[in-house]
Amino acid sequence: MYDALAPNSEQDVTQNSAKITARNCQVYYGETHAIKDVNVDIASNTVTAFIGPSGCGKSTFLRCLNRMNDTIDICRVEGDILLDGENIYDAKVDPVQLRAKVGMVFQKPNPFPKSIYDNVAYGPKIHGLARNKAELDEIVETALKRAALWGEVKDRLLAPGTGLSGGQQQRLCIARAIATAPEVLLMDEPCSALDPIATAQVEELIDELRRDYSVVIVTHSMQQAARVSQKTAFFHLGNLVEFGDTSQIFTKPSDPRTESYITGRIG
Amino acid sequence: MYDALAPNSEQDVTQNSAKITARNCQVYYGETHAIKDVNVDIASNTVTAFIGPSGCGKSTFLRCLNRMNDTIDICRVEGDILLDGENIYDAKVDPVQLRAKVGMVFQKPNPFPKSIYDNVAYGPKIHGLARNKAELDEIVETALKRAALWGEVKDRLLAPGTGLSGGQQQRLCIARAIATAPEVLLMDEPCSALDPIATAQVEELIDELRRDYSVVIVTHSMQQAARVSQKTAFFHLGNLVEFGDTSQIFTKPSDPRTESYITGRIG
Amino acid sequence: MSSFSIIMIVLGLGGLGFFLGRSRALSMSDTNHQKLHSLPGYYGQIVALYTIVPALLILMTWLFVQPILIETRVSGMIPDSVIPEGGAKSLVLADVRRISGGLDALIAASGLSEDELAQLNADQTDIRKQLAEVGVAIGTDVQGPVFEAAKTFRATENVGRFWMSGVTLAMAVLLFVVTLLRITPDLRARNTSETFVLSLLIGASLVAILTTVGIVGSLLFETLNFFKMYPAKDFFFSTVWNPQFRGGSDLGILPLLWGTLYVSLLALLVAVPTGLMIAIYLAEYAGKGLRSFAKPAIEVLAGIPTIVYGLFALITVGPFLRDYIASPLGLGSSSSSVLTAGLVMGIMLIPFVSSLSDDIINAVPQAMRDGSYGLGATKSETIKQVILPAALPGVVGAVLLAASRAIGETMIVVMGAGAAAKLGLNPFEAMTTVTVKIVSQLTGDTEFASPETLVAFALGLTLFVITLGLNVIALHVVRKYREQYE
Amino acid sequence: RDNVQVAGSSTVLPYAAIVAEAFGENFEFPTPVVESGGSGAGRKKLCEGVGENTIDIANSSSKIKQSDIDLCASNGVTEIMEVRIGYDGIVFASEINGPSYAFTPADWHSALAAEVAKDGALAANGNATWADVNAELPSEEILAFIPGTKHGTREVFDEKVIVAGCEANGTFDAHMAANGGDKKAAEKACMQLRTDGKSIDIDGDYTETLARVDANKNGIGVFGLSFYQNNTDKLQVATMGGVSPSVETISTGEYPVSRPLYFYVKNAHLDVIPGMQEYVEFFVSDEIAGPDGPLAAYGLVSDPELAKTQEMVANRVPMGPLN
Amino acid sequence: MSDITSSSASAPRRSSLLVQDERTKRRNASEARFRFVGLIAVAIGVLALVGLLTSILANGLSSFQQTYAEVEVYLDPAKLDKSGDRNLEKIAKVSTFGYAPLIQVAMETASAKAGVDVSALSSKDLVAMISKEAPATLRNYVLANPEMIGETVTFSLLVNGRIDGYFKGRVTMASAALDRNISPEQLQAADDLRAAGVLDKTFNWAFFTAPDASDTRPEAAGLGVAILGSIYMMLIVLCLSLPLGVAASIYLEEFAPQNRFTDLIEVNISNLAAVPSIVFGILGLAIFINVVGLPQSAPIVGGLVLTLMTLPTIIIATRAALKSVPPSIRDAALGVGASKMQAIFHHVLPLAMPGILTGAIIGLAQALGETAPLLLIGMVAFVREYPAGPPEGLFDPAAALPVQVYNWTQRGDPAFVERASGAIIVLLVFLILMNTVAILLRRKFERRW
Ligand SMILES: Nc1ncnc2c1ncn2[C@@H]1O[C@H](COP(=O)(O)OP(=O)(O)OP(=O)(O)O)[C@@H](O)[C@H]1O
Ligand SMILES: Nc1ncnc2c1ncn2[C@@H]1O[C@H](COP(=O)(O)OP(=O)(O)OP(=O)(O)O)[C@@H](O)[C@H]1O
Ligand SMILES: [Mg+2]
Ligand SMILES: [Mg+2]
Ligand SMILES: O=P([O-])([O-])[O-]
Repeated sequence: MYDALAPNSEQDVTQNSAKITARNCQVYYGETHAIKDVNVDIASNTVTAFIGPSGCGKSTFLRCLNRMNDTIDICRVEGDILLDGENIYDAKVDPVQLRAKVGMVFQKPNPFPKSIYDNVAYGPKIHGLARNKAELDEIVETALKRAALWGEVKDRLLAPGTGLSGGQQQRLCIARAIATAPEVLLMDEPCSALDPIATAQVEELIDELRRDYSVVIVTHSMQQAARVSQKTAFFHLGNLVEFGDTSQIFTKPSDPRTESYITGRIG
Repeated sequence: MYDALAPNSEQDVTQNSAKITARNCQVYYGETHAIKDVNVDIASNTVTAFIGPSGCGKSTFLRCLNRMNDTIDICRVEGDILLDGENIYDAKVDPVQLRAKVGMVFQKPNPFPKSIYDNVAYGPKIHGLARNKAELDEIVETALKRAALWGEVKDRLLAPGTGLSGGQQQRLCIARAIATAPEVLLMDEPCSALDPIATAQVEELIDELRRDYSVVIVTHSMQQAARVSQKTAFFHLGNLVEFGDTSQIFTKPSDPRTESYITGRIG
Repeated sequence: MSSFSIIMIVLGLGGLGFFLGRSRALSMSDTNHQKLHSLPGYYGQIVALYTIVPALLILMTWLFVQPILIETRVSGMIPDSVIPEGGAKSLVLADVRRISGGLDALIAASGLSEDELAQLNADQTDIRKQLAEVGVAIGTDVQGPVFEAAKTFRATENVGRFWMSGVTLAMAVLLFVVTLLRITPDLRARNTSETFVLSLLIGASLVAILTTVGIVGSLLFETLNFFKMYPAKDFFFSTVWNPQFRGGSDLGILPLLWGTLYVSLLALLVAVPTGLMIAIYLAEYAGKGLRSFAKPAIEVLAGIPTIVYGLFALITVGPFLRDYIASPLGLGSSSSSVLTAGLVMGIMLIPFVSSLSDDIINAVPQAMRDGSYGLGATKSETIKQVILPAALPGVVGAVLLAASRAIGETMIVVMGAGAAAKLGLNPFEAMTTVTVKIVSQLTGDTEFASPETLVAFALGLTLFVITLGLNVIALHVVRKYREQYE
Repeated sequence: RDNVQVAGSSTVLPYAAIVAEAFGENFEFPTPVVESGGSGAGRKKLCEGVGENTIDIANSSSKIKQSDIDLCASNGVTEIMEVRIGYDGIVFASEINGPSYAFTPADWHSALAAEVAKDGALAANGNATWADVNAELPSEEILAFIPGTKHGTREVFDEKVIVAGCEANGTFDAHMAANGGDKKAAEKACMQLRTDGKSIDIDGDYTETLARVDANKNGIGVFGLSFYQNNTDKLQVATMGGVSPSVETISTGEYPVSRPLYFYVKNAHLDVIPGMQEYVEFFVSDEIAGPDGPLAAYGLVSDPELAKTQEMVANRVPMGPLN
Repeated sequence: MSDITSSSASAPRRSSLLVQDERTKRRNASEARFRFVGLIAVAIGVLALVGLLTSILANGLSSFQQTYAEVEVYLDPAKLDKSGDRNLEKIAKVSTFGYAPLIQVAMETASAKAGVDVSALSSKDLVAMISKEAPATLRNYVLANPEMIGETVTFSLLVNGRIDGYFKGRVTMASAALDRNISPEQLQAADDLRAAGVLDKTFNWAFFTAPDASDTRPEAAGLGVAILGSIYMMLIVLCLSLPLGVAASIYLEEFAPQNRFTDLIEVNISNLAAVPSIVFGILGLAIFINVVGLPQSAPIVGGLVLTLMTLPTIIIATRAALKSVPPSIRDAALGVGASKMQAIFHHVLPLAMPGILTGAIIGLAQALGETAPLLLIGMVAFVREYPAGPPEGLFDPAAALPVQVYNWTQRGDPAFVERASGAIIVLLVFLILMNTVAILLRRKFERRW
C-alpha cells in the first residue's frame, strides 16, 4: 500500500492568490475512506488538471469543491475547503449560491429531458442573467457556440437534449455550465466522448475561460493535461500525491508514483 | 455538403470471411436520416474501429448490428445486415439470440442497480453458462480480471455497481459484456473514462478477444484505433466515407475527408 | 375421480414434466449449456406447460358442457305432471341435482350398495326423510319420476366423470411424452414459454375490454327501455331534475352533470395541490423518519370508509362553513354545500395524488437533480423545472385517477352536498351529482320498470360516455405533451 | 341453497331482521339472509325468475306495481303471495330542546310549496318562519328535512301531507284554475316544493336526518315511528292535525300519515327452499307480528287484519290482479 | 446585454459566500416558502388523519367493552320440559319467548342475593335490563345440555344496550328520563347491581366473533361474519387484481404496439377508473349472478366485482411506475442478451415495485372500504350464518366490514353508532395490517439511481 509511504510533503504544495484552498480534506463513503487528507490551492485565472488512475478519487474531490457530495447520503466530508477565504462547508454558506459560483460539468453527460434550448437556458433563467427573450436567445447561442455544438444543433434547438449523440450531450452539458457564467468551472472529463477536433475546440474554450475564471479539469489524457493546464494535481488511491506546475510534473515529477503513472507503469 | 461529393466507390469496400455484412443500411430517427446507405463487412478475428466526428452516426450504426435500435421507438432501419450470412432483421430471427451472440458495451456506462457481482453474473446466469455457484464465481472473477477491475472491487463484490467511479463503471460494463462470451463484441468508446494504464489493459483484452471473436470498437482516439484495430471505418455525417485496413487509412487515406479528419482539420 | 384430484394429478404430472424436461435438456447439452438454445429450466417449463394447459382447458370445457348435456337429457325424463303449478322445470331440476348429490351422501353414510340403490323406489321409501337424515334438505316429497331422473342423473354424471378423467389424463400424458421427446438443443423453449407468458399478459389486458363490454352491455338494455318511456331530448337538455312517484317526472341530466363537475373540480382543487406538495415534500425534503411514517399514514386516508368522511362533512365541516363563512357573507344558510363535499372529498383524494406522485418523483434519476444543483439551482427550482416535468406523465395519471374517484364518489356528496339537483354557481348551495342519483334511483322505492328507476342506467351510460370522451382528450393531451418533452 | 334469501326495502329491513333472527334461534333452519337495497330493486330481483340463484321473498314499503307483476309473469314467476305485515307511521320531529309544534298538513304545504295561494292568487312562497305560515306556530325559521325522491316515504308525505295541505289551504283550487281543471296537473303543481334551501331532500336514511336536525337546531325532520321511538331522548314529536303519533293512533287511523308495509313471496320456491314456508308463517304469527310481539314493540303498527293474513299464508293464496 | 456576453462585464463577481446577495435571498425565501408549503401540506394530510382517527376512536373504542350480568338461572323443568321425559324434540318446541320467565326469576334472585332493591321496577322492566339475546343463550345451552334441566346454572348474560351505554357514559339519567326504552330507575338498579358485582364490564370478544344482530339487540351485534366476508373478498381481490393488473400493465407499457387497439385498451382502463362503483355492482348482478349463475350475497361475487373495480387503479399506478424506470436499464439487460421478458421481470419490475405496491395499497384500501357495488349483489344484508371455510365458504352468504358499518349507521338505536365506529376501527386495523406488508416490501425496493 502506498499510504504508508506517503510523506507529509506531498500535501503541502500550496500557493498564493488561491481561489480555492483545501485543507486536510477527507471524504468517506460510509466506511470507505475515498479522499485522504488532501491539501491543495487552486489559483484563479489558472487551469488546474486533476489526473490519476480511475477510481483514485478525482471526481470525488471535484464534487467536494462545490458541495455536490451533499446529495450523496453516505458521503461525509471533513476538513476545510475555502473559496476566496471563506469555508464553503460553513453552516452559513448557502450551497446554492456556492454552486452558482462554482459550476460543474459531470462525468456522465446528464442533459435534462427538455429541449436543447431549455437545457442551456435553464441556468441563466434561474440566475436572472437575461432580461428578456432576446438576451436569453443570445446567451444560449453564445454558450452553444463556445461549446462547439451550435453548428450541429442550431436547426433543432427545440428537439429534446436526450436525443443527442454521446459527444453532443457532453458538449450540451458544457454549454449549460458556461451559460451560467460561474467563477470557477469544474469539468469532469469534459472531452472523453469528443473527437479530436471537438476536443481542440473545447480546449480552446477552456483556455479562453481561464482569462476570467478558474478552471479545474479532470482528465485521463496526459497530453490534454499538458496542453491546457498550468497546474496539475496527481491523485492516487485517495491521496494527493503531487501538485505543482504542469511543466514540472510532466518533466520532473518528484514522487516516484507520479513518474510511474506518467510513464504508464501504475494504473 | 459532402453527400454530393460521395462517390459510389466509398461504399463498396467489401472483403472476404465476413462475420457481419451490412448492405445498403439506412437508419432514420423519425425524419432524420442518421445513417446513409452504408455497406461494410466486418471480418471475424479482427478488430474493426469506427472513427468519425461526434454525432456522425457511429453509435447508431453500432446499435444496428445487434438490433439495439429496436428499443428506440422512432428509429427505423432499412437494408440488410447479415451475421454469418443470415439477415438479422429477418422476421424469424430472435433478437435475443442475436444479442447473446453480439454483445455490447454502451457509450454511457449503465450498470444495473445491483451488486457488482450480480451485474457480471447476470449474463452467464440467463445463458446458463455456469452449472453451479463455483463456476459462476469463476466466470465473474475472470471477467472482472480481464476488464482490469478485479483488484479494485474484489473486496466489495456485493456493493452496488452504481456506487463505482465513472471509469470503474465502464470497466464493469466491459466485464459484464465479456462474461457472456459473445461471438462479436461491440464496444462504444470503451476507454473514454479510463486512465492510460487501464486503457492499455483493455486494449490488451481486445487484442486477446480477437483471437476467438470479432470486435468492433468506436473510438475518438486515432492512436487507439491505430494500436488495436486491423480495419478502420471512417464515418462522416451518416456516410461511411472510407473503410479499409487501418494502416492504409492512417497512412494513405483515399478520401480527402478522411485525411482532413485524421490530420485534425474537420470535426 | 373428482375434478380436484384430476387437477392435482395433472399439476403433479406437470411438475414431473418440469424436472424431466430440464434434466433431458441438461443431458443433451453434454454439460455444455451453450449448445442449448435456452436455459434448461425453460425446457422444463414447456413440458410442464404442454402437459398442464391443454389438459386443464379440456377439463374446464368439459365441466362447463357436461351439466348442460346431462340436464337436457334428464329434463326429458321429467313429466309435466311433477312440475308444481306455477313452478319451473329448473326448480325441479335443481331438486334432481340435489337428490343425486344426496344419494352419494346416502351411500357414504349408510353403506348402501349400488344394486340396492337401483332397487330403491320413491313410491315405497320416503326418500326425502332418508336424505334429510344425511343432511340433504329436499323441499318437496320426492316423486317417482323425479327420483328416477335423479338416479339417471347420477349415473350419467358418473359415466361422464369417468370419461372426463380419462380424456383429460390421456391428453396430459400424451403431450407430456410428446413434448419430452421433442426436446432438442435447438428447440426454442424460451420463446415458447415467453409466448405463453405474453398471451397471459394480453389476456390480462383484455379483462379491461371485457369489463367495459360488460358494463355497456348491462347498462344499454335498460337505458333503451328508459328512452322508450322518457324523451331523450328532455333527458339530455332539461335543466330540471324532479322525479315523482306517480309519473310526470322531470329527469334532466344537466343539473346533475353540473353538480358532478363542480364537486369534482373543488375536490381536485383541494387534493391536487395538497397531494402534490406532500409528494414533493416527502420525496425531496423529508427525512427518512418522517417519510416512512407520513406516507403510509396519509395512505390510510384512502382507506377510511367514505361514510366517515360523509359524517365529518355533515356534522363538522358543513355547519362550520355555514356559520363562519356563508352566513356572514350572506351567501346562504345551507349546511350542505358543494364546497363542503368538495373539501372533504379533497381530503379523501389526497393519497391518490400524493402516494403515486411520490413514487414517480422518487424514480426520477439522481443525475437529473445533480445536473440542476450543479448549475446553482435551489431545490424548489429543481423540483419545479426539472423533476416535475420529468415526472409529469405519472403525475397526470395520478391526478386522473383522483378525478375519476371524485366523479364516482357517492356517500360524501350525499352527506356533504345534499341530494337536491340544482344548477347554480354559489359554492355554498346544496347540489348533487350523477353518481348520487344513480345510487338513489336504483335503490329507491320506485317500481323498477319506471323511468324514475331506469334513469339510473341512462345516467350511468351517459356518464360513462362522457368520461370516455374526457379520457380520449386526456390521452391526446398527454401524448402531445410527451412528444414535446421526450 | 339452504337458506331463505330475502331482499328489498330498507324500511322493512329492521323488522325482517328481527324476525329472521328469532327464526334462526327457534328453528333448525339457518337464519334467512335479508338484503337491503330498496323496494324497487327487491321486487325486480324477485321477478328475475325462479331458481336457486334468485331470491325468495321481496320486502317492500309500497304495494307492488303492475309493471313488476308483468315482469314476474314474463319470467315465469306466476304466483306471488302478498303479505301485509303492518303499518309504518311517519312522524315529524324536532330537536328535543326546541319549541314544540302542532302542525296541520296545510301548514306544511304553506311552508314548503313553491307557490301558495294568497287570497286566491298564486304567488311564490315567501314564508320565512313557521309563524308566517300559521301565527300559532313558533317563530322559527322554516327548515324541513324531508325524505328524498327515492324513498317511498316521500310518496306518502306528498300525498297525505302536501297534497292534502294544498287542498286544505286553498292552493289546490288556484292550481286547478291555473291548469284549466286538470286534476293531475294541479296535484303535480301542489307537490312542487321550494328550492331555496328551506326544504331539504334527504336521500340517506333517518340517521342522516337526525344528524341534520342535530346540526340545525331549528330543523324539523321526517322520521319513521320506530326510529323516533328509539330516539325519544333526542327528538320531540309534533302533532299532525292535533293527533300525536303512536301505535294506537295510527292503528285506529286517527293519525293521518302512515303506510302499509309488505313482503312478497315467490310461491314456487315455498317447497324448494327449506324453511321458507316456516319463515313466512312465523313472520305473521301472533307472537311476532301481533300487537304484543317484538315488531310492535319496535314500532311497527300491527295489522288489525293479521288473522286473515295468517290464513292466507297457511293456504299459500297467491295475490289476484291489482285493482 | 447580459454580463456573460461582454467580457468586461463578466469579471468575476467577488461577493462573499457568507452574505447572501439580494437575488439569492429572494430565491432562498421562495425556497423556504415552497418547503414550508410542502410541510403544511403534509401537516394537513396528517392532521386530517389524526382528526378523523380521533373522532373514530372516541366514538368507537367503547365498543371493545361490554357489560355482562353474572346470574344464576334455574332451568325450570316446569317451563322447559313439561312432559319431563327430556325428549329433545319437545324441548326444542319451547321457543326463546318461553325462556323470558326464567330470566325474570333469575334477576329477582340475583338482586335479592345482592341486596339490591328493585321494587321500583316492574317485572317487565327488570327483564328488560337483560339483553333480548339472553333467552337464545339459555335455549342453546339447554338444547346442548338437556340433562341440566332442573339445575341452577350460572350464566354470563348480555345486558341491555342502554344500560351498557350508561356505563360507557352514552346514556345519562337525564336522557333516560326522556327515553321510552329505559328509565332512570332501571339505571339506578343497574348501578346498584354493578356495585354488588352482578354487572360487570369486560373485554368484548364477542364483538369480533358474533354475527350481526337485529335492531332490538345492539349489544349482541358483532363483526364475525363481516370479518370473514371481508377476508374472503380481499383474498380474491389480492389474488386476482394484483397479478392481472401488473400483467396488463406490463403488456400495455412494454409490449403493446402503438395502434388503435392498444389506444382503445388504454382509454378504456382510465375510463373504468371513473366508473362509479355502483355500476360495477350492476355489472356484477348482470354478469356474475344472472348470467354465470353465482349465488347472491356471496363473497366470490363481491370479490370479483371489487377486483374489476380495483384493476384500473393498480394498472394506472403500475404503468406510471414502469414508465419511470430509465431506458438505460432495459438497454443494459437487452445488451447482454436477455429477452425482453427477462429484462422486464429481472430488472424493470423490481425497480417499479414501489409504485406497484402503492397502487396495490390504494386499490385494496378502496376495495376494502367499498359498499355501493355490494348493495346490488346482495351483500349489504343481514347475515347471521357464518360462511364455511374456503373454498366452499366463498359461495356462502356473508357480509363485509364496510357493509356492517353502513348497516349499523342506519339503525335507529343509537347504540349502533358506537358499534359502527368500532367496526371502522376494526376495518382500519385490518387495512393497516394489510398495508404493513406492502409498505415493508415497498421500503425494501425503494432506491434511487
Ligand atoms: N434517440 C435519438 N433521437 C433522435 N436523434 C438521435 C438519437 N440518437 C442519436 N440521434 C442523432 O443521430 C445522429 C448520430 O448519432 P450517434 O449517437 O450515432 O453519433 P455518434 O457518432 O455516436 O457520436 P458520438 O461520438 O458523439 O457518440 C446525431 O446527429 C444524433 O443527434
Ligand atoms: N457513491 C459512491 N458510493 C460508494 N463509493 C463510491 C461512490 N462513488 C465513488 N465511490 C468510490 O470512491 C472511489 C473514488 O471514486 P471517484 O469517482 O472519485 O473516482 P475517479 O477518480 O473519478 O475515477 P474515474 O476516473 O474512474 O472516474 C472509488 O473507489 C469509487 O468506487
Ligand atoms: Mg470520475
Ligand atoms: Mg456515440
Ligand atoms: O328502502 P325503501 O324502499 O323502503 O325506501
